[in-house]
Amino acid sequence: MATPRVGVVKMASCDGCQLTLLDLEDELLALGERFELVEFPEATSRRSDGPYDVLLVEGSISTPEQAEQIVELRARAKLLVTIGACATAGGIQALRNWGDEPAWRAAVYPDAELIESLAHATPIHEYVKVDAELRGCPIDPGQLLELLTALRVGRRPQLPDEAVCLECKRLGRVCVLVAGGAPCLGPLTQTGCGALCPGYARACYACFGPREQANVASLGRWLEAERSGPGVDRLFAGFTGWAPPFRERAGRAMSGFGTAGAEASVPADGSDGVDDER
Amino acid sequence: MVTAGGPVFLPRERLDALLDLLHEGGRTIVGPTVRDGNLVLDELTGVDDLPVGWRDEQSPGRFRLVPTGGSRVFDVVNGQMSPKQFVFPPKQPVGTMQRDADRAVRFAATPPDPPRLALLGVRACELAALAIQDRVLAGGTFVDEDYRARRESALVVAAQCTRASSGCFCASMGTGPEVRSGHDLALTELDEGFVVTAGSPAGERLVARLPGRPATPAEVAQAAADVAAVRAAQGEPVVIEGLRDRLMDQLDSPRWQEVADRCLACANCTMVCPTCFCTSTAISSDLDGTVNVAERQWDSCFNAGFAKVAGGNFRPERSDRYRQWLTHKFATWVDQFGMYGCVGCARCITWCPVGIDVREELAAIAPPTVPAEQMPARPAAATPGRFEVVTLRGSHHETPDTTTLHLVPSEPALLAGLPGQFVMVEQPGFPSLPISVSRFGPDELILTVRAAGPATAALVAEGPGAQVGLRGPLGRPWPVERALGRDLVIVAGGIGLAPLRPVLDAVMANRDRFGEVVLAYGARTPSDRLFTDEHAAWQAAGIELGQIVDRAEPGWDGRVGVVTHLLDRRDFSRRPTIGMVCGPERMMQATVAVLRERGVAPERVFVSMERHMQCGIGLCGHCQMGPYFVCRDGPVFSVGELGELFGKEGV
Amino acid sequence: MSADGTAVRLSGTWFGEALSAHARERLATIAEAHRVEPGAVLVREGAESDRLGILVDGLLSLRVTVAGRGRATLMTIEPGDVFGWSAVVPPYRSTSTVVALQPSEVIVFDAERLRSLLREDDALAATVYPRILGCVSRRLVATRTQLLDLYARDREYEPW
Amino acid sequence: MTTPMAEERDLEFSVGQLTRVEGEGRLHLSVSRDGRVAAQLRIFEAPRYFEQLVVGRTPDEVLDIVARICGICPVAYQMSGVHAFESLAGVSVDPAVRGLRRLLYCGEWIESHALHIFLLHAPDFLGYPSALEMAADHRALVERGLRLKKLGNRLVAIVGGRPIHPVSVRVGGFYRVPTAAELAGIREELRSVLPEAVETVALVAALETPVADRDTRLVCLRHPDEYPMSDGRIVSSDGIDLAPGEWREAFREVQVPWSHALQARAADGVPYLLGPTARVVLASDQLHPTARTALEATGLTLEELRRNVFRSIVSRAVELVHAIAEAVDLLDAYERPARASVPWQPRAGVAAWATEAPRGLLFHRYELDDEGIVRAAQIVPPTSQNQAAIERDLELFAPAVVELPHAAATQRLEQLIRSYDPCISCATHFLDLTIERDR
Repeated sequence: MATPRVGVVKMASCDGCQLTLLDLEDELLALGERFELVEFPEATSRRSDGPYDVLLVEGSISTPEQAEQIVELRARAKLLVTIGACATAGGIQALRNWGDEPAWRAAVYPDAELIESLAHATPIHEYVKVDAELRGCPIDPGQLLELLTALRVGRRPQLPDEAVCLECKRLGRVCVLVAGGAPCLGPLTQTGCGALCPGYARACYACFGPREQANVASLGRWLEAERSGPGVDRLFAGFTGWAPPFRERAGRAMSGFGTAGAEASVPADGSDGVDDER
Repeated sequence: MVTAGGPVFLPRERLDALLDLLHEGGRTIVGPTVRDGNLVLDELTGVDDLPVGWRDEQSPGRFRLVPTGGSRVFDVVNGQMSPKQFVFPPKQPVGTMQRDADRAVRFAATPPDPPRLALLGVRACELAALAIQDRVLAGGTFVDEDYRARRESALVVAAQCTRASSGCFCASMGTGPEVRSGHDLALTELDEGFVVTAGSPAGERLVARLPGRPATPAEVAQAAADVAAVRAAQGEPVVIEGLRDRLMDQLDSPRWQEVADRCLACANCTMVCPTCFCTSTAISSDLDGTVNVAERQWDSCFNAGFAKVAGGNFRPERSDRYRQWLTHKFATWVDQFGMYGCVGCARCITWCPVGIDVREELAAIAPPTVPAEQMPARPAAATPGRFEVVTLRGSHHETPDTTTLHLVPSEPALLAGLPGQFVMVEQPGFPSLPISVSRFGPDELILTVRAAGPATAALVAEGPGAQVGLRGPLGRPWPVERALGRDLVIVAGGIGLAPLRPVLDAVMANRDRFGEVVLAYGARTPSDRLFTDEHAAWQAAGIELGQIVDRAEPGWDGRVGVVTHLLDRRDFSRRPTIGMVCGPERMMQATVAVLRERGVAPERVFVSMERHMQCGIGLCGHCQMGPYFVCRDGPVFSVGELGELFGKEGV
Repeated sequence: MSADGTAVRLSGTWFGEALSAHARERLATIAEAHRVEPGAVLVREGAESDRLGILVDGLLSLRVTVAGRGRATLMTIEPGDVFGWSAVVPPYRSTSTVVALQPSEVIVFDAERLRSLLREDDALAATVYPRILGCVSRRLVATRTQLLDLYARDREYEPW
Repeated sequence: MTTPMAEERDLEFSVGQLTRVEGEGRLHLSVSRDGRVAAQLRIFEAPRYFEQLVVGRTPDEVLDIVARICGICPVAYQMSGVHAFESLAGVSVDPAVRGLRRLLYCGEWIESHALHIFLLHAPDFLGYPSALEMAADHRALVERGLRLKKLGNRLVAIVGGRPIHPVSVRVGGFYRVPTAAELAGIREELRSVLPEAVETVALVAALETPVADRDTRLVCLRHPDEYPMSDGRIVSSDGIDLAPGEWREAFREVQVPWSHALQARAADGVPYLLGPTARVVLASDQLHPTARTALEATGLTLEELRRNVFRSIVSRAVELVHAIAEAVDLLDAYERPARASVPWQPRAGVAAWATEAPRGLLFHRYELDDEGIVRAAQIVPPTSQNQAAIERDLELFAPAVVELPHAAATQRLEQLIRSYDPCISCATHFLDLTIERDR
């Protein structure tokens, strides 16, 4: 059986999804014997710029450098698999994409020499072809293991695209929306987390992103009729808010957050630090 | 003490005595209890676990528990969970499959090991639901052994309803409010205690040992009145008369789209439904692909993957899926099992996140008209249901993207299959998949797979001697016997020739017993044609072979066009003719139309339908098409049987 | 072959069956029956359509030539079917080349004479045109089906 | 990019992307003729603008968002945040809830420290490019690391829902608190691995360790009767003593042109060191007896830990023991709180707090309006505070190694940098605020 050459790289992200690989404590050594981890800066000093049989990509594209990098990486990878909400949907930082607001643009552009940053943080598939994706913020260890197993066996991984609700009910949890009035996005959200949040008596906030047939309009109407308090739009302005089914409502919420008024919190004397130093 | 059989009055403070009796013999008592502010069904250790002083407040999409201040135990009509949770668990280990170092494969089915249950507080509608599950899961040719074992060992203590929730419509469905059958004991709660009646010999033995006294006529009358009042408390009745036909006449109603605009396809209605029985079996394999661990879990017709086959999804739209669900509950269920699939418990109404009310949808889609007679449940095709080990003898490419596998079974029964049947094949590392048998050899099964993917590739790579698991032969075969003494026109498209080759084998073996035999074969290109090395022999045996391809290739001087061109100038009306058609659904539709026009009645034309088959024995629900499970009632159907389902979108 | 003989052959075909005696006679007056060998070219793509034909027996192929790809058979014609229908549809130019694949028997009508015959005899036109249209639409439907590429479907698993 | 030293520079030394650290950074050294070294830790991790992302959000939303700053120490971000908001709202949580939060923090310390000691740092001392390669010769060692790491993850998962970006923390308490039964299993497992953790201290103390001697200022929290974690005052080895919300009284952030991360300085501009060594040295009296005994058994003095940065792996191991031992004590004492959370009222004002992330002091400051909506935020992670100290130590240490072959020099310099367990992902996300200030 093949010993695939695996690469793990990151774009803009928190490192949590690649850490999930190291969190497969029971399988890690076995994986090390069956896969060749040729590129994984967080875990090894060995480096390789390819070719890769499979390349796991974490994070969203948010700098010009990354935009070029991902195209080169794609060319050197037989299979490219995006892991996590940042790579598959843009992640929390994609909320800055409603950056036509003056304050956001000002925040990003004034000194391009110091910060290289694109106006938008976007998922990998907006730049290159993606062969498979693992959803989640962070990804689920079980799904990662299934992906690696399928890779090695040479079949397509079994990654269900059903709603969170099924697993929630299978586990015998009582619906936090119907019985608790919590604004749960489970019905619209792709499963994989094991219905985690309802299990902790709170509403699902869609960190695995929209499932196929996500009827945002219908649930949105219902929640708006059912509940008062913070608006419904903001529910969608989360870790997968840039995903097309959620994008419109997330955008409405972002315009309401009034970030234009954001105060600088760094003390005034911080700016002359450069001269202090040298 | 207590006169046998008669109703007994059990004082409220002695309810513990009943639980003690139920606990005897190490039974687990399962009943309603309040946990973290929610009503759940779970193990009860004592009376204190019961939802004393609570009642429910339900409306579409909303459920709340409210304190009553009283001491009543059974005021909560019903919650999210039904006994299904315990007699048909959401997740159930199926077994393991393993390939050893010596390349032998072994199966280990997980033996049923049911807890001995006492179900306490079961409502009339839930008793009816158990009866339906008995019919579906344990009343057919194939039985869910785990379910049967759990049911047989379970004691059922019913609680008569003295309240109705806003959604209840058991009276309409004829399942309540009165508890009639299926129980060992039935309790009716009065202010001071319970009127207890027995519904079975086991129940009578328990009643005899209860620390109660014979119930007074007044108490019995009061109990009956309280339950009867529930009937009146239920809302607008759902008109059941003729519902099946009314629904099936409305497959094109615009309301399906309208409800789909509200429906989330989140599957909650099917998860909370006490009768929904659809499941999927997922395998997890080890890193080396040598061990499969299979687990069966609840699935739903609202999921995208549910009706998906390699080529696409038969029910891509929410409207398709809602129609599938509603018509199954209230129409095709009747065809399959002779009963409705709904008991009026209102769970799908209360627990729908957006409050879709099935009663309203029924009234809007299929308004009451005339009564209709019930169709009988159709008999299941009889085929084996257990995995057997077979060994790969060899394989070869029929065409660039089609592979033929020669498998030698250890179990001779596997060779006794009939033309048109299929087998479920499983090997370590891969989920099992259905493959049609292209020949039943004297000592081997021959399978032909189109566009062989990783599973076949892996098997072929294993090489001769590789073992795989195989269930079957499954499904209803081609009616070869009906073609004896008649003319036979066989129409195959692409890979569709594979399941038809056994028919040709039968014809070759008894050529003189058939009349004219015509084989019309359409393929994508000349080099995509299957079994070309046998064509000459077929022709020599007097089988008229017409071939036509979509795209010619250099050197091809045969026909180019569509398979119907081989038929639409012919006349089959002169002698009784049987048609057998297999290919893509669109091709079969065109062919059936031409055959009808050329004199072969739909009742005499048979087609092999493709749907998402998973269990292969009519228990998992994936391959449902109208009143049929394609794997069990088909895959071969007469066009007459299918009626308007044939070629209908989204069924 | 005599006009009567031709009329008889004609009535034996799908095209000719159930034609009124009148129509058969009128058509017979301009019909010529031919036998052709495999490879014989009966109509040439792009050329002026000088004849409409009916295949009585054998097999014909409709071919087009694609620069760089050579000749491709789009469809084959069964006995009873029409070829060269562009002879009655302006601008009277052939849309494909018709080549015999087997020894075939055909009946052909001179385009000029057929058109004038149909112009002056409405009754004849009313029975002939629907038959020609029938053949054309049957060919159109088949072409669509071929475009659907139905047999390219069904995979065991999607590939990566 | 220009620096004032450009003219006198005669040797350039660059290390490409740093490995076995979280996030993306490079090292650049300029060595002048007279041997002086200018070090630049170049953090090019893409900015993610978290201070902007939390504006307009409610405190509970903020707790979910800031966890995403770092996949390695999400609990730390939730803890600094939740304590900040509760201090402003005047919420006092159930003591059992406070214990659960410490338990959650212990879980993260165990996971993060085990990850760094066994999988990221040990390969430096034993000479392997990665733990996977190291496992070929030291399988038992790596397996022990994975075993300990896994327990840390499980502890966070039971209390918080999942190891990375847990979901249970909310202002006022938790969304749900575990039952005693749910915690019973992990308690015994932690108890049983405690000896392994103790052995680890001796093991890492015995590793062949480079000699580096320098003075440094240490900063961490200090609490009268518990080891610094989520409560106490901010103290330094030289007399700083502040409430956890008053970080800005003594420290400030400055921008350096070569880094996407701000650096922090004490008011006097002198670099300072955070993390396990700072805590062990400044709060050794609060160490769990088991941990203190393990440290004393090594014969290493607190002064040795403070002066030789390469010894940080020992401090980390000592804290690994402490976290496991304290977790066991907390679990023994656990009684499920009656209420998972207490209600609270939003209040306008400044919510500020600092807690001890595995890598050191993590400061959060939020400005809230009348509805309790965040209007501005400042988040100062440990790594950005350590940056200056890292660069200073590189400048002291580099002259001894820059003459070595490039590979060897790189390895030594990376080993030094890893001694700070830098979390670069955390360090980067607030440039936008600086820019705003610059304009």
